[in-house]
Amino acid sequence: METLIDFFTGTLGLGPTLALSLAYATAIGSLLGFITVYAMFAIWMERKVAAHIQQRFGPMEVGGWHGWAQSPADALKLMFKEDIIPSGANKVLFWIAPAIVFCGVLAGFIAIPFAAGVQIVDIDLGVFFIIAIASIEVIGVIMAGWSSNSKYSLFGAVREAAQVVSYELPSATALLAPILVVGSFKLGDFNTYQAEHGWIIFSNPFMWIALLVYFIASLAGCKRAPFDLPEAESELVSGFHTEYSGMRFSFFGLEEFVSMLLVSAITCTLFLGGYTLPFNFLDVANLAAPFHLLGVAVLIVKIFAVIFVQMWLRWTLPRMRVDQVMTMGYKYLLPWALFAVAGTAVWHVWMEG
Amino acid sequence: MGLLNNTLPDNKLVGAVDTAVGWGRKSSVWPMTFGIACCAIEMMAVFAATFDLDRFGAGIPRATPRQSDLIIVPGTVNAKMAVRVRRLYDQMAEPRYVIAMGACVCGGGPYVKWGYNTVKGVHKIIPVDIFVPGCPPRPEALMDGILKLREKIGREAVFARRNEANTQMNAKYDAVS
Amino acid sequence: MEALEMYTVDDRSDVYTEELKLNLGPQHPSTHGVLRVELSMDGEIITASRCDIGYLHRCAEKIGENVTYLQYTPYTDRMDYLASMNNNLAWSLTVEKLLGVEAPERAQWLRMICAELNRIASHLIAFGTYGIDIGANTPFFYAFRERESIMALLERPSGARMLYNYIQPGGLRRDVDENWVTDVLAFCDDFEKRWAEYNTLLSNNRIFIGRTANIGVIPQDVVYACGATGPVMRGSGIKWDLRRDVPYLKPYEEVDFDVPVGEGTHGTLGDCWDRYWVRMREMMESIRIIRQGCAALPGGEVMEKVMKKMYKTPLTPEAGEAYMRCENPRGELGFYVVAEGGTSPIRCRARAPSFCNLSLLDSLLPGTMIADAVAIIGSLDIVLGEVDR
Amino acid sequence: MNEQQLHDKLRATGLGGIGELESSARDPFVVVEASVLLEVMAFLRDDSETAMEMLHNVTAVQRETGFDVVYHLCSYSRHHSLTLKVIVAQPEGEAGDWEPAVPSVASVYPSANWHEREQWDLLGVRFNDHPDFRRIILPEEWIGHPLRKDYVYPSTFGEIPLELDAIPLYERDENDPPKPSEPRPAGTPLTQPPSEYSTRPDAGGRAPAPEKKGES
Repeated sequence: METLIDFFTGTLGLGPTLALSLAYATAIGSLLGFITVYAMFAIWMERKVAAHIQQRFGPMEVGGWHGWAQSPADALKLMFKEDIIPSGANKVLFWIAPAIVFCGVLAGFIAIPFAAGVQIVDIDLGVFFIIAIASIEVIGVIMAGWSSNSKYSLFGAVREAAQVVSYELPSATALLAPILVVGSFKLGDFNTYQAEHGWIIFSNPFMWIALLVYFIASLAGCKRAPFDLPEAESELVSGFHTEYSGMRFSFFGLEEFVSMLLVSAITCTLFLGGYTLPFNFLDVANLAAPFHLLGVAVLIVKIFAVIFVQMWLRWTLPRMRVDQVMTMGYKYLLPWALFAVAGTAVWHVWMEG
Repeated sequence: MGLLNNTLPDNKLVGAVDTAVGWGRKSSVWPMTFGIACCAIEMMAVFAATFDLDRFGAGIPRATPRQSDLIIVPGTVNAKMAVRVRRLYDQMAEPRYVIAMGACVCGGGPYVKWGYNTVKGVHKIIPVDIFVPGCPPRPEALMDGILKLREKIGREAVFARRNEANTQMNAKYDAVS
Repeated sequence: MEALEMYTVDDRSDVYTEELKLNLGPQHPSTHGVLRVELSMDGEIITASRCDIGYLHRCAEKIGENVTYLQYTPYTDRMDYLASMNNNLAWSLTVEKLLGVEAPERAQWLRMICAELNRIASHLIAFGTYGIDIGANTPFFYAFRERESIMALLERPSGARMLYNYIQPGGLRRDVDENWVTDVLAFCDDFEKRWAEYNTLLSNNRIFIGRTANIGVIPQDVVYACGATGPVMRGSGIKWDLRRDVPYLKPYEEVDFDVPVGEGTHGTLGDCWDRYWVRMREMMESIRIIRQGCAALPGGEVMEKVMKKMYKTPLTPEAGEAYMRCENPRGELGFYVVAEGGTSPIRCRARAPSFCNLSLLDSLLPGTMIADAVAIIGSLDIVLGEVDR
Repeated sequence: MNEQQLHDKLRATGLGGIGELESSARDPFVVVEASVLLEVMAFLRDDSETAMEMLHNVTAVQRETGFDVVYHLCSYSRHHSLTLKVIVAQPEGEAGDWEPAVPSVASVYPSANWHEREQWDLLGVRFNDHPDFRRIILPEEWIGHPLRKDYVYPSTFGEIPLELDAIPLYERDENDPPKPSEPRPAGTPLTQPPSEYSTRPDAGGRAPAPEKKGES
């Protein structure tokens, strides 16, 4: 960020305010671009992964090589599809809900460190900022479900509210474990810590529990199977976005993949070494100027590994029932998360003190 | 799209946009999860491993009519169901396409004579783009129907005013398919 | 039934709530066709349900009164379109009973093999779509992969992929080719491995068991009272199979097979998991029957000369009536045919197993959640073509 | 037990109105008076020797003289089955839309519930004291009972055209709605010669083959 601001003030000689705005605009613009490209790729990847798990090929024809142009074609089609607002719907809420859903998730990315210095803002309470801002998505989903004036949508929205709010607890608690180790909420600090001391996941055995709890809770947070109750296709048709069509629907589709990216980025940053390489055999963060961007590539590879596991689970496991989801969150995940945090604390006091 | 449909002059730029949009539309025809009778099983076979409709980008069956582009009517439509089929079609967003799958849906099939409550062809209820005959059609036949539909979509003029030749060609194509 | 009582509605609450009417179907991903269920919901919990069928009524009984006996065979295909061989078999046996004829021995054995192959194909669909109902999409694709091989096998003698019209009164339409039996046996070997794969993927999955065990429990007296048959009946622990108890084909007396019944492995006897597991084990029993059938397949004609001569004119049984029950994948299919001497019957009633099994649904749903409703409908494994006919 | 023994057992109960065991048809059956139907059913279900747990099927058959209502009972513990029949004769002078009535057995066998509703729906046989007596398969607004021999095929159902040559809904001119066409000729013969099957009902025979146009 500072590099960008320096570039605008120093090289181009602009005023500080203008430089700051331009720098943010550039950063957010490139983030949006990255997310769009990522989402296209992730949707294509999801279809390919699903297909190969199901002994099919998936998209093969559109665009030539293994259907690479499938997602752009889908996007183009959705863009030019009729946008229906049901007659009984609350038009304002119906119209604004996809934007809120998308913005909530998108805002989380400003605190994610993609590589050394490639971070829009390194907020002091970065971890909790992301958890908090990503929860705005729930409001959008409830708005979407309620304003559609469809019973299936309403069911989906209520399920989403119950589920996501419940799973905030174990996921936030599980994240306390790495925070205890690092002693900071700043996401940038996690990377520097892990570059020095190795990945947090290897710091103590309780961290594996924390990772597992966070991974499961984050699946629920992204509405991924086996927790895809809000859209449960075989029960609620399409859940909260039953009545959405065209471009607005595509926002919900994108949101799912973008929130997958977000939680995977958190998983990678907090547990799996961020943009550092295993055992830090190449110190990515301290390479010469353009090469430190290699960290972005390292992080993205890790993120996709996590996303692949998410997809793998989705196409293998059946869906849970709503009461089972609640039971799992409160009766199993939350105690285990607390156990992991306590264990981590005891471990570190014992080992270091 | 209603306002812009077929209003712009037929020039190169509009033609290029038309081609691009047509490509997008034809490459991602999402069918609706909608099974009525025997043909639905063959339709499921088309989505399944051996035939894999997803290769053509048409493999995301959407459960809700709002998000689907294509309604495959697989199986006999009777008087009680016809009302629902019509409503489903009305709920779909433009552009929407209909494939009539199977003999019953194309024109009554085996139930044409003694069927007191069967609709003799779903084209009596909703406009049909492609007829796929057979009882039930083999999956290859349905795939062929979908490929034909792709061709048809690709030739559609989205923005440009259809000139005479275009209209005639489409009419001819409609008559054949 | 204890399991269901955990969802009782607390009506002492002073919060004003209203019942929500939810319309499940006719276009819904998990109603297995065009079933419509009107649900009254209290939150996620169903308080009342009302089945509405008839969206696939295709006048089969009226047609039966107007076409000849042979012409009706294709219409029986379209009743339970997942198990058309079994339907053909039931119809042919009924007409044979009216005519007083019997199919030659080779035809009987081939009928048995084809019917069992089709039973596997039908149970595969039940398995695959049940996976989708529960939220696992992949089993469906695995099931269809094996189903394609069965279809390829049955297509060879019959010429059709799904609605075979192969078994006809008096025998079979034509004989199988010489490599057919070898290929059937090869399929059996392959299928046994796949079956183990299915269990790893779905049957023994913790989530799947959690979703299906203790859900939709059908006690034995309700089974009898509501006329449920087939895997629904056996899932409740009633060891009854027409193939074993009232063998309608001679080969069934000679082959050795078990009748799997529900044992309440993961909960109450007669829950969704038991019904599912009965179906899964029935597939393996069918494989056993097919193996023995292929080993013992006698030579000879598949239709006798007398019968071929009879087909020169439309079949005209004497006045009389016959009721014939057959064990279909979904239960006991009964054809009741009343002839008055013409070329077509005056009444041609099909007692469809799905129809009777479905009549249980309204009593099963209240007290369960909407996700359980989907699981229960799936475990009854109805085919709407047969429910409405 | 075979049918003869079952019949003897029924006779021994002392209930009136139980006819002879008819074995003229392929399957023997017992004709029972409608008045004692429920008692006979309850006896067959509850007696430990007959033990008919399941009512397998309920059928109504229209004959020229009236209606037969047929009940197929079977025992799963004893491996036997029995066919009961209630014959409702059509009174003299009754029109074609006469509705026969028999008592409902849904109180004895709940499985009869849907079967009886279906018989009402398709054949117009009334079952008295049925718990939920309405159409089951056809829509509530449907007119007539289609399995009757004199059933007239409808040309439309509400807006839905049911004829082969009907004008599609979306091609209709809203200002000039088509007149409802005449119902099809009444009565389908009991037996149909197979040669006629392939002909279309409304074209009066097989449509002439289209003339071949010139050379290819």
